[in-house]
Amino acid sequence: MAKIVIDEERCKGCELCIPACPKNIIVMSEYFNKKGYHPVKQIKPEECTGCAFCAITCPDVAIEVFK
Amino acid sequence: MAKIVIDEERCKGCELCIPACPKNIIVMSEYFNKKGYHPVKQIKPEECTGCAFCAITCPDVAIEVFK
Amino acid sequence: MLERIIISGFGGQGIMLMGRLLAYAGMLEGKNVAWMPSYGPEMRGGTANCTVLISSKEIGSPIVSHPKILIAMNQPSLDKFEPNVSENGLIILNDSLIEREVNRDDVSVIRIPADDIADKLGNSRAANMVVLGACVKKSKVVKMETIFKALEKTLAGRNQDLINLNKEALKQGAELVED
Amino acid sequence: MLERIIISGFGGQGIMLMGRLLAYAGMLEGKNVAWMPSYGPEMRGGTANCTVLISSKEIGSPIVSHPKILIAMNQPSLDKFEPNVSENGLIILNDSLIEREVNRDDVSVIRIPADDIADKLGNSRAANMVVLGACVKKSKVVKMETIFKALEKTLAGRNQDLINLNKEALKQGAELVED
Amino acid sequence: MGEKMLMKGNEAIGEAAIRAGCRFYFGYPITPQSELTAYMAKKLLKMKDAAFVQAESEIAAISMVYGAAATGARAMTSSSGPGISLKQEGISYLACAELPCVIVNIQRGGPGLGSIQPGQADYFQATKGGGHGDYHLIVLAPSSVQELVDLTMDAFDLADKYTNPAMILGDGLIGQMMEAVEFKERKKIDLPDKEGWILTGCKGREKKYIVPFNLDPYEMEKINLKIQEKYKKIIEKEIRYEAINLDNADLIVVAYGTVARIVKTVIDNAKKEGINIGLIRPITLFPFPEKIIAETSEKINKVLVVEMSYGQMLEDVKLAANGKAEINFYGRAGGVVPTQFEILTEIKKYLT
Amino acid sequence: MGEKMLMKGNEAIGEAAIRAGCRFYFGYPITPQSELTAYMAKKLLKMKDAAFVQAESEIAAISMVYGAAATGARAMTSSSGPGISLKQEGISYLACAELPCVIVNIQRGGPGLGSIQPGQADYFQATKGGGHGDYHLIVLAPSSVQELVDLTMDAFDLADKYTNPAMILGDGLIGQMMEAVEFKERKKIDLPDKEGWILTGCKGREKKYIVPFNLDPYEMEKINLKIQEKYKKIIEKEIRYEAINLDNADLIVVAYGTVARIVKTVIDNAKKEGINIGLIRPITLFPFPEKIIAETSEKINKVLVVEMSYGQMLEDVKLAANGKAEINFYGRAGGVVPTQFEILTEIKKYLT
Amino acid sequence: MKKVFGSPKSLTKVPFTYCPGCHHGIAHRLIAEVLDEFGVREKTVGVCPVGCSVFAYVFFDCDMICAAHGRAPAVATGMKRAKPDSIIFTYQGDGDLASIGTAEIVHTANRGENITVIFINNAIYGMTGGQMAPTTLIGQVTQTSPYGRDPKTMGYPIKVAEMLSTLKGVAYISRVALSKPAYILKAKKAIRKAFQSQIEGKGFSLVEILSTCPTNWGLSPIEANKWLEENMIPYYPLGEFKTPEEVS
Amino acid sequence: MKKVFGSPKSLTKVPFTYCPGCHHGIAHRLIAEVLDEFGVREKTVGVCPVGCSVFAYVFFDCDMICAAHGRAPAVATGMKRAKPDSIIFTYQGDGDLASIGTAEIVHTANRGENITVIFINNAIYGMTGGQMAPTTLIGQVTQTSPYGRDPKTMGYPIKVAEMLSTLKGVAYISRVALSKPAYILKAKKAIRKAFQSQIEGKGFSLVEILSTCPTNWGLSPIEANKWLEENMIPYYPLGEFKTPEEVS
Ligand SMILES: Cc1ncc(C[n+]2csc(CCOP(=O)(O)OP(=O)(O)O)c2C)c(N)n1
Ligand SMILES: Cc1ncc(C[n+]2csc(CCOP(=O)(O)OP(=O)(O)O)c2C)c(N)n1
Ligand code: SF4
Ligand code: SF4
Ligand code: SF4
Ligand code: SF4
Ligand code: SF4
Ligand code: SF4
Ligand SMILES: [Mg+2]
Ligand SMILES: [Mg+2]
Repeated sequence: MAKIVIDEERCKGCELCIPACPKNIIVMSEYFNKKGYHPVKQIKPEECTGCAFCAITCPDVAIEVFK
Repeated sequence: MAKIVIDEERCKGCELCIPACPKNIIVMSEYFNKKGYHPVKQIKPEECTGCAFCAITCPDVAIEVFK
Repeated sequence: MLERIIISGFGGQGIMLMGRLLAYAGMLEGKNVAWMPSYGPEMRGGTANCTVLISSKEIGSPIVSHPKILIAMNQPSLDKFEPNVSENGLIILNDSLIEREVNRDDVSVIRIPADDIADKLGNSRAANMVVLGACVKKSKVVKMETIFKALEKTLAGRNQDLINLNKEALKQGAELVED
Repeated sequence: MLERIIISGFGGQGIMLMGRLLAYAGMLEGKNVAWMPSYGPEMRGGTANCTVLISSKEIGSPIVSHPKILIAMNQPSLDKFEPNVSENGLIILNDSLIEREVNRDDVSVIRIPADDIADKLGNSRAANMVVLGACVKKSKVVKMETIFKALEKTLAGRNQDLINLNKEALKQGAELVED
Repeated sequence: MGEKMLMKGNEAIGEAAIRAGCRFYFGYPITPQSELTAYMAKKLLKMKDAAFVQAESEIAAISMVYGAAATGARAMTSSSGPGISLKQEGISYLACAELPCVIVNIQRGGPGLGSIQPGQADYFQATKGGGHGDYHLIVLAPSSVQELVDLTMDAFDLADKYTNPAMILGDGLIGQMMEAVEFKERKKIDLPDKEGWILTGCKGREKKYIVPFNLDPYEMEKINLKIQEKYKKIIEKEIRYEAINLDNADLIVVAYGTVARIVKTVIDNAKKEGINIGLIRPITLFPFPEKIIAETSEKINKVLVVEMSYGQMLEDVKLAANGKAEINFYGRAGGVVPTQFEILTEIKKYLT
Repeated sequence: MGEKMLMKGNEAIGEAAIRAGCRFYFGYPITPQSELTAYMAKKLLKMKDAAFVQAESEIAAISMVYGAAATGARAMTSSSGPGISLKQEGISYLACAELPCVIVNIQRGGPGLGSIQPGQADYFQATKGGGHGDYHLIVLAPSSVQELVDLTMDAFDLADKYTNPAMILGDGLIGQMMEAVEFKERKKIDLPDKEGWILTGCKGREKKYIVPFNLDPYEMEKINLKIQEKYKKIIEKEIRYEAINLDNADLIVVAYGTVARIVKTVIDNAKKEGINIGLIRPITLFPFPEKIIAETSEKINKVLVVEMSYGQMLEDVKLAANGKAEINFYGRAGGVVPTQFEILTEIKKYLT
Repeated sequence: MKKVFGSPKSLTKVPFTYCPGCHHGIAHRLIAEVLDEFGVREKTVGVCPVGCSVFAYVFFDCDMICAAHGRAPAVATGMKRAKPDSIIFTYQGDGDLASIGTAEIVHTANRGENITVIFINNAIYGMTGGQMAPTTLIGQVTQTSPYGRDPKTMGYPIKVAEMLSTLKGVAYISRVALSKPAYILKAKKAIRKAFQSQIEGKGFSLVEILSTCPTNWGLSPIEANKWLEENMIPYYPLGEFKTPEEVS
Repeated sequence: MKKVFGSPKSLTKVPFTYCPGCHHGIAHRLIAEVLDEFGVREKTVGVCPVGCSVFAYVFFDCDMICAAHGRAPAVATGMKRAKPDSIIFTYQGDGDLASIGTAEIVHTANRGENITVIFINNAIYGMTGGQMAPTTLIGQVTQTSPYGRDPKTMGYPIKVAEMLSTLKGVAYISRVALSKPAYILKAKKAIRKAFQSQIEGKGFSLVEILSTCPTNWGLSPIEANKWLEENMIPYYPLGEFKTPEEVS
């Protein structure tokens, strides 16, 4: 079982984590954060393997991974 | 027949031309020039081949060679 | 006459262009004009703003502490500049991105759903022109035709469709306000 | 009392050392002293000179335009500095390298065949000490023993033979002049 | 020509330089003047017999200018505070070698890396010699984009006329601002022929050289005396300033560049309050308009110097007034631009 | 200690620095100060917890000083005119970052490559800020080899006391000259603890940083105001000068460094001719001894400033006198040292 | 559940102010992780350049200093000489290191100063708005190469890792990229080796990191990664150029 | 009899002011001979460095300019850009070129500026009285390496020809010596090729000349030649490092 936590206020919606996820379970959200970016969100959390590729790729240290 | 002309006032007595001469016919003089250096002089001019090694080596362009 | 305008928003919202069109139009109408951007890396990701001055006389200080007109394209811009707008001034705000009410009651306020209209026009980047259209119509700092001319000169050499789209956005913005 | 001395010659003749010994000795005798070299690349191959001041009072200007004593180790030095020597001054010259007469008749002149004596002593580089010995004996700007002390301090750590040789040269120089 | 264009200050400098015949630009990017570098790239890279080089550093840039100027070409470089500091050795060389060129400093807040907002704290550096030795640049201080254009063109002429580097001392505000500018037809002025000193190969003549040194101090002094004579001539002939409202003013403000235009607004506002303010705006900082300040301060005893610094031009104003007036000072720095309100408040202090 | 040694000025600086606890020297050779660099190499390369680095350039040298100073170490660099010009950006950084260090300028004739003979034409650069922005160095001007020693030691203390770079402004004459010096036992003075700002790793505390900038102009202004406050304190507390013969003098000479000692001989010689000359010799050039000059010039109306330049300190003297005295000037430059005869002749001009 | 990935201790909690997708953030994190892993945070001083990463002092939770543009290696030299036990790294852009700071990096490397240099090669001047860097590729359009970099007048992109590897004083040099997780993991290893080399007193170490500047390249972050892989990596080969045996 | 060897036209008649036996004089003469041979004297401008050869302007009978210390390549760039038809050479010492002027030489080479650089490597700062140069050999005693150059704190002697040869913009680089007639003849050929490369517009050319400084080495001119051959040549191999085919 694995889980990621996205810090939506740190996220700048750069989308780099999206292709990094082998499970394709990260997508853009529709809403803005305080800085005016669309943060990403995880869909199908049950599929997450905790591989941390998303986190490794994130330039803004916006993703934490738990396993 | 060959000949060299040493400009005694340009010569600084560095002696570099001495070992450069294959004929060993350049030697130091005993006297000073105006700058206080001992200029070199040629001995046995008849042995000079005009090879110009002395002139090529001279850092002060103090030797002219005629052939 | 000395018009003092501050335009503010996110980088990427076309803030600088709005200001330059106003200044250009002012020049075309024979006025003295000055345009001043905020500049430097702090703009990155943050807010961008510019100042426009249009005057019948020589322009002295190009620094505007108290704008007569504020165009706020997003909420941080409103937060930052609202307190400075001069009494009886005008605030034009982008209703699509600003939820809160204006706190001042000594200024006129116009809310323009700029992004929504631009989206409908098929180019979300034209939100700036929608607001500019509203501003010009309401404030009359320059004539709408002059803005059109300025637009054509500024975008000369670019796609004519883009120019037309921007004109349309200006017009739609203008229609939202009364004379 | 303010002694003003200029020492001049070719680079390599040990000009600077002569000056430093004088200054050092002056200091050892409790006087105020200053030593000033000519410096920089123009020394290269050309002339080198230094100035020594020995005074019972604080030394103001370290620039000596008119030396009381000139030590000329070669002809260009004599040419350059002879005109500046103050009236009733003293010129000590290296007779081994200077052929011409001194033109001034208002100064004392001592000619020392320094190189010849040094050669005889077995070290041509000691010519400077020969002249210095003559100078000290004649001018009494410092005592000969103090010069010896200065020599020992300055060359401390070097070969004792060298020191002895230099002392001998100083003595021989001194012997050439009368009290 | 003659048509009005809306241009950013930095770009206007570039266009003016090109119209003044400058075909060689060597620079290194720095905010708030990078648009000038970019403008020169855009234009010169398309022109024949022209060159734009982004130098590896400001030091290389000023040395390239030195090389290009030595061939007789009109050459320019530009930077801001930290970059101008790096150019000081090169500037001292240019001044000593008497090579004409134009150096632009779009000042920002200092010292150190500072801020990138407008400043005027490089005045000493520009006018007294930030580099070593006795030398002067011709320093021009524009206060509008139009004046940036006019003074840039003048700078090239003055540099050539006196074979001396000239500096445009602007600031981030004027560099970043857009205003309407006109490139007027300029009347041709007679400039000294460069043939005598330029280095382009010795075909048909003796060889020449440009060497800013002489190891003989008396010869080096001669080089110095020659340029000092030139500075005297420049002081005699080239002083420029704008004077507003000097008669019957309650107080005279001395300010240059951006600050001066803010003061103009202050003058208007003060008038509404019945306060009569005069302005002396030095346009040339070297040569400094000493005489007008001396004369005016004799008549009007209250002077306020306003700068974006802690008082640099202030010293020149004091030297000019020579004790004859009370010289006060108001300054902001580090990138802060004083507002008209602050200045008026300050003025009022001295009028009570 | 206490024993007299005959030392060259340049070497005396080095010995004084080491005795003052300086263990880090970074420099690049240049005449007429290279003996100092060589001395530091000879000594520091043999010491533990010390470093001598011949930097690739003066710019690298000043940056190394910046790095070493940031760790709390006493660090020094030295150069002459052209090299000091290259350090201007770094000096502005040091001043902004408030890092203590000692910079030695053994001035030579300028501008450009100039000559290698003594000069005093880097006064403006040293005192007004050759770099960009508003800042000041503490500038000390020795006039004998003994004073080189004492002021070098003081320079380290002052730098630490005010966390500000200090400069020794000497010249080729004093650097090359040998005089007797004594390294006296110095009484310990209380200096502020450096712990608060030095960077040596954040063990047991919050991290710290040294950054000489702030992109927010208001924050940058605060940095400026802080150092300006410091300068006020320095002006209040640290002014030093030597005054000779100020009562009843017919004329007062103001001169510093080498020139001042020549003037002392002039004073003696003049006395023999019945002329009474006074001397004010600023020892600190920043802070400048304004008050004594102001007071004296009110009493004695004739002032002559003598410099190896075309009049740089002259401006500070005029500012101090503020119109109260007739300020005259005599200067030689490019490496020429004025003689006592010339100066006396010049003085006589003003006494007839 | 245990946290298996989070922000390293050597980073502060302040969000980066870099543009969306900018690799500076990744590079920062990797360095911080390495400092954590070696346990040297408390004796480390980082030297920021002038460039976008001038703000690095805000983000690293260790002592930091800002050097003048290009002079970080000299500042680092001063610090390391004064405190040889501390760990010193510089963090420099390609304008900073490969243009104005050329003399400093060459000579610091040549002296074998025992410091670590992190060199962010993003083929552009980010901070000043997108001018040509010495590493800008041929044909690349920038503010100062508006018609594309032309090697005839502007020269070829400089290969810093290769050039510095010719110097004997250098202990470790490698080139890495940050455009995908596999590269990022390799980059981390290289940074580890570089710091290890310093910790073991081996001498000068440098990691050249190919990075994106989406803002000034005018590309989205994803496009920028692609551009980096298709254009930069072919010209700037990844790999190790110099290793002391014990570190490799 | 015909004069078969004499002073070239591109030298003035002023005797050199260099020390006895100093190789600067030989290097000057060779350059002058090449200028004569190509017939370009009248369109040549030489750039003197700051160093002993700052006086070169007196000795070359062509237009000359003196650059600030280390900046000769930048000055040359400015001149060549302004007058592309002229022939521009710089003449620089190892302090000038390889220390303070590192950034300028690297970038001028990298831009492929069509100029010729004559680089006098005498392993010392001559002009200022004998301090360590970047090219000073390990163990060599100088004013600033009084106990011999120690690579641990002072780095290794920099091989300029090798380092610059890694740059793509470079057309021609070789290293020669002047310690005996055979070497001098080879040096002349290298200088010819360098100028030829410029005349043909091939780009940047540089000849590194191993030279003696008897004065600051503390050796007689003959001993100095020997020291050069026994110590410098083994470390600094002679030969061509880069040649455009057409020039080689
Ligand atoms: C002496 C000096 N010159 C120029 C500048 C302006 N400047 C600031 S950052 C920078 C270059 C930034 O590019 P790079 O080093 O590649 O870093 P990046 O922003 O791309 O990370 C320049 C030229 C400066 N601050 N100081
Ligand atoms: C900016 C600057 N720094 C230092 C100097 C002093 N200086 C003059 S020549 C020189 C180095 C000379 O060595 P090199 O370049 O090897 O030439 P060489 O004399 O050996 O031929 C130095 C450091 C200077 N003139 N300018
Ligand atoms: S941890 Fe792996 S699987 Fe889970 S979201 Fe991130 S990349 Fe996808
Ligand atoms: S990589 Fe990070 S900043 Fe970018 S979209 Fe994903 S979570 Fe947000
Ligand atoms: S020409 Fe040849 S043989 Fe004649 S002297 Fe010279 S070296 Fe000897
Ligand atoms: S090489 Fe030249 S200078 Fe040297 S001794 Fe021979 S002739 Fe004289
Ligand atoms: S400008 Fe470029 S390098 Fe700078 S923060 Fe933005 S993306 Fe990163
Ligand atoms: S000091 Fe050395 S390099 Fe300079 S002229 Fe003398 S021998 Fe030649
Ligand atoms: Mg970059
Ligand atoms: Mg050398």
